[in-house]
Amino acid sequence: MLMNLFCSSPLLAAAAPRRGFWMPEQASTVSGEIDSIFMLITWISVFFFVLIVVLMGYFMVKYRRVEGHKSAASPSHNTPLELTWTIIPVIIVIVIFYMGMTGYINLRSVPVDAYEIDVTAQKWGWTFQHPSGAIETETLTIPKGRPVRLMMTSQDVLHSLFIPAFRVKQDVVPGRYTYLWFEASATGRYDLFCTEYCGTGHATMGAVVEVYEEDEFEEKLEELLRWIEDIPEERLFVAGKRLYNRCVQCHSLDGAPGIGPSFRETHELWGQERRLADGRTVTVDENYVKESIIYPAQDITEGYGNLMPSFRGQLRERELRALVQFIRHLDRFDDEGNLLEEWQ
Amino acid sequence: MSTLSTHPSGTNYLNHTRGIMSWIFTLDHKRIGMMYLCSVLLSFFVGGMLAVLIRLQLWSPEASLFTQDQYNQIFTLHGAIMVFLVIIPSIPAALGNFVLPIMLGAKDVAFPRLNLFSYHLWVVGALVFLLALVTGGLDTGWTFYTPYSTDTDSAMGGVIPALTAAFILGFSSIFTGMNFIVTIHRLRPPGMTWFRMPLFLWAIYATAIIQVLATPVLGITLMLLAVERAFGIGIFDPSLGGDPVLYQHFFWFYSHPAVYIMILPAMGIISELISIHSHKHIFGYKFIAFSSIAIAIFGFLVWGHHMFTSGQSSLMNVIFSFITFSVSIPSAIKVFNWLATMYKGSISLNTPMLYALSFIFIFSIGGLTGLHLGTLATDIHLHDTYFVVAHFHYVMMGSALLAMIGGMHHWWPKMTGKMYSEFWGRIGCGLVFLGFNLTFFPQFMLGSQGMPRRYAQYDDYLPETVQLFEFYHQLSTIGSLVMAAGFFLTAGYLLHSIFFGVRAPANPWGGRSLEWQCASPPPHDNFAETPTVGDCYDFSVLEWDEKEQGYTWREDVPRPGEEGTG
Amino acid sequence: MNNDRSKTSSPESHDDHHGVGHVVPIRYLVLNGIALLILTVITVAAAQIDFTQWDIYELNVIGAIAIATVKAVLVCLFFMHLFWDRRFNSFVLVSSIAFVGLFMALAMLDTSEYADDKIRGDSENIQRLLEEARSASGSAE
Amino acid sequence: MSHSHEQHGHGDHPEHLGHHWDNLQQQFEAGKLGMWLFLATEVLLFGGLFVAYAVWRGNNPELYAYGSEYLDVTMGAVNTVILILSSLTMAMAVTYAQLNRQKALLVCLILTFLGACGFMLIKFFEYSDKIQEGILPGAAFYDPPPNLEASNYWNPDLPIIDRHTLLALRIEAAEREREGRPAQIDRPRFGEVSSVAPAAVGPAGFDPDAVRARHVRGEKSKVHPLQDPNRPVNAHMFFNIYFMMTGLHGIHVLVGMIVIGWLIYRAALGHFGSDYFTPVDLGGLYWHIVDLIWIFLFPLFYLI
Ligand code: HEA
Ligand code: HEA
Ligand code: HEC
Ligand code: CUA
Ligand SMILES: [Cu+2]
Repeated sequence: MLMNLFCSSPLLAAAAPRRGFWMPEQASTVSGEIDSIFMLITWISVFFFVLIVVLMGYFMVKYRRVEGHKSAASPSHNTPLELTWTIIPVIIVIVIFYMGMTGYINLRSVPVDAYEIDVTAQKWGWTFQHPSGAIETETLTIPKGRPVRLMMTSQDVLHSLFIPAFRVKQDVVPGRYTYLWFEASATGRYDLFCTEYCGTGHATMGAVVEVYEEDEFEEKLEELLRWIEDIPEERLFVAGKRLYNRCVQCHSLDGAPGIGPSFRETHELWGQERRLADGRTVTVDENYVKESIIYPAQDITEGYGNLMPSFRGQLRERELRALVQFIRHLDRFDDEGNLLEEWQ
Repeated sequence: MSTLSTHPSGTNYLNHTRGIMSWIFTLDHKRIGMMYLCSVLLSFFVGGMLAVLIRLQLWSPEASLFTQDQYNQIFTLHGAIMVFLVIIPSIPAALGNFVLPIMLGAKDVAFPRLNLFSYHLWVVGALVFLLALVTGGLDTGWTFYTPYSTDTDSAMGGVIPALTAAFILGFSSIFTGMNFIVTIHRLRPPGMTWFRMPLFLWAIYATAIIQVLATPVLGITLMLLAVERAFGIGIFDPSLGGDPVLYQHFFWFYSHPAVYIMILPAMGIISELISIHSHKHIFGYKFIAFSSIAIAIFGFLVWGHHMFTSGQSSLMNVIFSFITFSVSIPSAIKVFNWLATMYKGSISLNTPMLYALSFIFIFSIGGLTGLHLGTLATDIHLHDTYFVVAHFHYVMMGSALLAMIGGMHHWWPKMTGKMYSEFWGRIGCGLVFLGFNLTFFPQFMLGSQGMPRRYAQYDDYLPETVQLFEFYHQLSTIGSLVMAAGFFLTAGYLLHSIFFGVRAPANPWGGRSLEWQCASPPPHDNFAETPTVGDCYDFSVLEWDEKEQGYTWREDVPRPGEEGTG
Repeated sequence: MNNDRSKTSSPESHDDHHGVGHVVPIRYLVLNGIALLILTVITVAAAQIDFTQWDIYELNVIGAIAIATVKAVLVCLFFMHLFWDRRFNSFVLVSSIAFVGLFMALAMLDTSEYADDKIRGDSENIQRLLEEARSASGSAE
Repeated sequence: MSHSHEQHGHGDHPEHLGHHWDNLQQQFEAGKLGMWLFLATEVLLFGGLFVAYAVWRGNNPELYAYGSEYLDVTMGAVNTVILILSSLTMAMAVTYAQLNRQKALLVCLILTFLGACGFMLIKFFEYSDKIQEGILPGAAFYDPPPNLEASNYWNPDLPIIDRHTLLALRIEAAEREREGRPAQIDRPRFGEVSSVAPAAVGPAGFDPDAVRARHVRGEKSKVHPLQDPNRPVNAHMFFNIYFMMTGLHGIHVLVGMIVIGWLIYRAALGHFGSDYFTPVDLGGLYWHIVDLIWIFLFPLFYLI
């Protein structure tokens, strides 16, 4: 019965077949070890708790005050006894500490060949960027059986990336990089939470981790890059909006200059002359925008530095076109980047 | 020596002067203590009602009662009120103020004017807190983490008033602590040596050390934060080159020791309650006394355990995890000593004793789950989930606050001169105990299953997750209603006793510390004559007096003064 | 009753009791003041020495702090009477400093450990501010 | 209060003795202990700022080497002397109070007060200088001085060194080098672009060694920080801490002036004497801690 209670609850078995009573399903290589540390501490706690409560209950009943009964004389201190219950906990906590530390060192030691994903947190959403350039926001697609390392930073306030099934968590801090690694050990879909309070949307700042077998994963990744093929040519600007994720740090949509000129400005100059830093002028058109993305250093816009990374090789032809269409038809979006009603 | 056992014939501190002004500007530590008690209970009521709103919101996953912004304000206010207005002043400033000088055998605390000033600061702090509500609300969480709190686009407008309020409340707490340290050092009457002090005083003393040494750091932290938010200077704000993790060091350097400000006096109360209501000498006096000091000191070394996932370096994580465990040892010592005190005692299951037993039960759970959190590998999973919420409610609400309620029952006859209904007292305690565990135990599972804290809703996730969370949240909500019922009942019979209660004897429980030697309620100057001090845990000299309905000195035993000690 | 209190609570024995507390002769105070002024001169002078030429950059810092500490000790002992006071008062002061030291040591250790994770260079916000300053001052080019 | 006197029946209760004390010695010592505890809280209050100082200094020593050049050592040194002297007069005041020398007590207190005024006056000049030059903490640091012509540092011929200017300088320097001419900027180094994501790049072209060397040679940087290609990243951080610490210290001096003013008032009324001088003593302790903190602030900001 007790065992049942602590390992898996029959009550909840139907709801969540793979969950334990305490811990969610084990889906990463470290979860087993962490769960066993957790259970060890829990059992130690149960032992002491039961010991204390049983003694307390027993004394409560046995030495209950009855008429005429006086408290029996018993020593008011006993140093050996007191030292005993000092030293035993000391030993126990040292063991616990040690196990916790080794488990933690595992959690922080990234295997060298880890698959790297860049993570950017923003109020209130995540952007995951794969090495191939594929970007996702609602899901995090990863392979099973391959170590994955997340390099994370935040655009605004603190966030924290938490995947209960993997037993990993790390705050995402603006102005610096933090990392996290794990190796999924079971395919499936798992929750990803934001666990550092970040304001209004904190409770909904989640995503789903999707773990696939290696070959399936490659396919998914392809798909992530290919999604754009499925969008009809005349609505490519919508796809461009999605790709804009990668430009958002430097280009705004509301006209405010950032590291680079706002796309709103570029849009408004469409078909007109643009002054460059070296004094030349150039007409803002499809070609110019494309060139700007692939060879940013060629035409430095006046008032800005040569800071834009080249996206050559990272964007395919159709994606490029989508971005161009997006900038060209920016009047179909509002300043926050939402599609206006009539274009939905 | 007539005052030792008979009813007061003349005035007491309650009626010796009259009029509201005689209270607001009183210098009498007992009146100040009572004013603190009322204020703290009022704040507790407000904070508790906010807690009930939290629970109602979380009844269903889509949580339709409040918007996310409203919910964020509610839990922030709940946490901030409970921490800064309730639990930190509760035992030291309210009960401590009342009993400390009497227990010590002094006429007052060392600096009565400063004491009153502390209380006035508390009131001002509370009012400024209200200002935060009208200036746009407060939604940062009680931890005020940067850059959220310093970014005027993120956090609501009430941050600076709230920081000011916490700053003022901090100084209120500092002055109380200073006052107590000086009182204990300089106002012990002849015979009251350090090791004759009741353990409650040791606990208050250890608490005062923390109050004096840790709270100023909170002061400067809040000041920096306010300047940061008002002028954008960039010590903590990364958008100006600052370091948000440094802020967390600053915050927890105060706030971890602060949790021991909450629990140490509670432990002191429990030492008194267990011993007095078991009518047995406390076991291991010195171990308990020194463990209080040890907790106070070690408590300063572990703040980083709140930052295991914050981006703190791995090296520091390991160091802090290691030291964290050192605080659990003195706590363990105390728990075992309390048990040993009960052994072969003669235990009266009075309401205060029931609270003390609840304390041991609940504190064991709360403290032991602290081990899960102090362990690095598991805290990574548990941090910022409901497991932490459950942990700290077990230690703050279930331990510190229940100890305070227990202590309040224990000294209620002394404070008000009236006995409350023992029957309803036990029922109330039972309801609170059951409701409490029903509220917070499910939150452990909720947390270890991954439910993050500070979530206004939880419907956005995988269906089976949501279903599981919902189940536990509902248990928790039901529990909180039971607990609320228990507290309302308690408030009811206590109020009733003030007006209709039986007159209390000087010593209803059979305590030997000095406060039981003066009348109930005590006279203005506490003692007509300087009391004589003996072993305050030697109960063999007292006996039940039927006429008195309280304990009196045994006829056949000489008093310490008479036998020539002292 | 008062006797044993006042015995334990009177300060050290060389108290020649004008009322309560210890009277510090003006002579001592003036000497102390002069010592402090001399040390101030030394600090300023020491800061001019170029320790960097021998590749020991931090000596300036250490030296300055050491001298400041000596000055602080002088102020505490004589101006603030700690030399004659109860030891407990000194203990209070020393422990407050010790706790600051503790806080400082652990915070510095941590921040230096993770310093490498920080993103280098001016933050975006500061870049924006500079940009604004540039266009406001009109001094560009 | 009179009420309580009757109650505990101490007929011989001295005038300044609170009703809950046995004797003056006990009360005096309690006051003193209370004050020392308060001073401990002051130490921790400032301690927080010292920690901020140490953390930034430990990781970015160049900020301090750079920033301190904009402070005026003479003013700082004069202020140190003033505070030490006023501490001396304060300590003397305590002795005179204990010796019942009313006149000397009053003179010493007034001298102390004047010292405090002098300190604040010099602080006022220092601060207004900084405001004039636009050398301010936080975001305000990145505003050019309010009055460009009046500024001692501003060089109208130089651009503000922002990212773009720095870039231009870099290109120019590279070209010069190629043409065999010496580079004009001192070994500029640039913020590294992380491999992970396009990082913010800023004027990181700061060479601590060069600045140290210049500092030691006694050369002041004559350029406004905004125009200085050697300005370290986050140069404002030095001024954040400078203003926070000296500002908080200044507030303490102001409070000290109120306290001393009150002591002067009471001393003038002849309230203090050998049996009652606690306020002078405690006020003195407070004043000394203010001095003590300045003793550290002076070298930490102005000298190193
Ligand atoms: C009264 C308040 C109080 C008390 C007493 C404690 C006591 C302890 N706390 Fe708790 N804690 C809080 C209030 C408190 N805490 C709060 C408010 C938070 C969250 C703040 C926030 O984020 O908002 C928190 C969070 C918190 C964390 C951070 C969790 C996280 O955010 O990730 C950690 C981690 O180490 C921790 C650990 C401990 C430990 C080890 C103890 C120990 O002192 C416990 C010692 C007690 C025992 C161990 C039990 C008794 C002993 C026995 C029964 C004998 C057997 C013992 C052994 C074998 C060792 N606490
Ligand atoms: C002492 C501190 C304390 C106390 C007592 C409580 C009490 C309660 N708390 Fe609170 N809580 C905190 C401190 C406390 N809490 C803190 C610090 C946080 C973190 C905030 C943050 O994240 O920033 C928190 C957060 C918190 C959360 C998490 C919110 C979130 O993360 O989204 C929840 C959720 O269930 C909760 C619930 C409760 C409940 C149901 C009670 C109940 O126990 C309340 C019961 C009380 C009553 C119902 C009032 C009845 C009173 C009277 C009738 C008058 C009393 C008179 C007499 C007895 C005489 N609390
Ligand atoms: C690291 C910052 C950065 C990122 C990321 C970035 N850019 Fe840029 N971009 C710049 C800068 C700086 C300029 C101006 C200098 C130049 O023209 O190269 C610029 C200029 C441009 C221009 C010319 C605009 C004009 O009005 O002259 C276009 C078009 C452009 N970027 C498109 C993109 C697209 C599309 C992406 C994302 C796929 C992107 N940029 C990502 C920094 C960035
Ligand atoms: Cu993002 Cu919480
Ligand atoms: Cu803690």
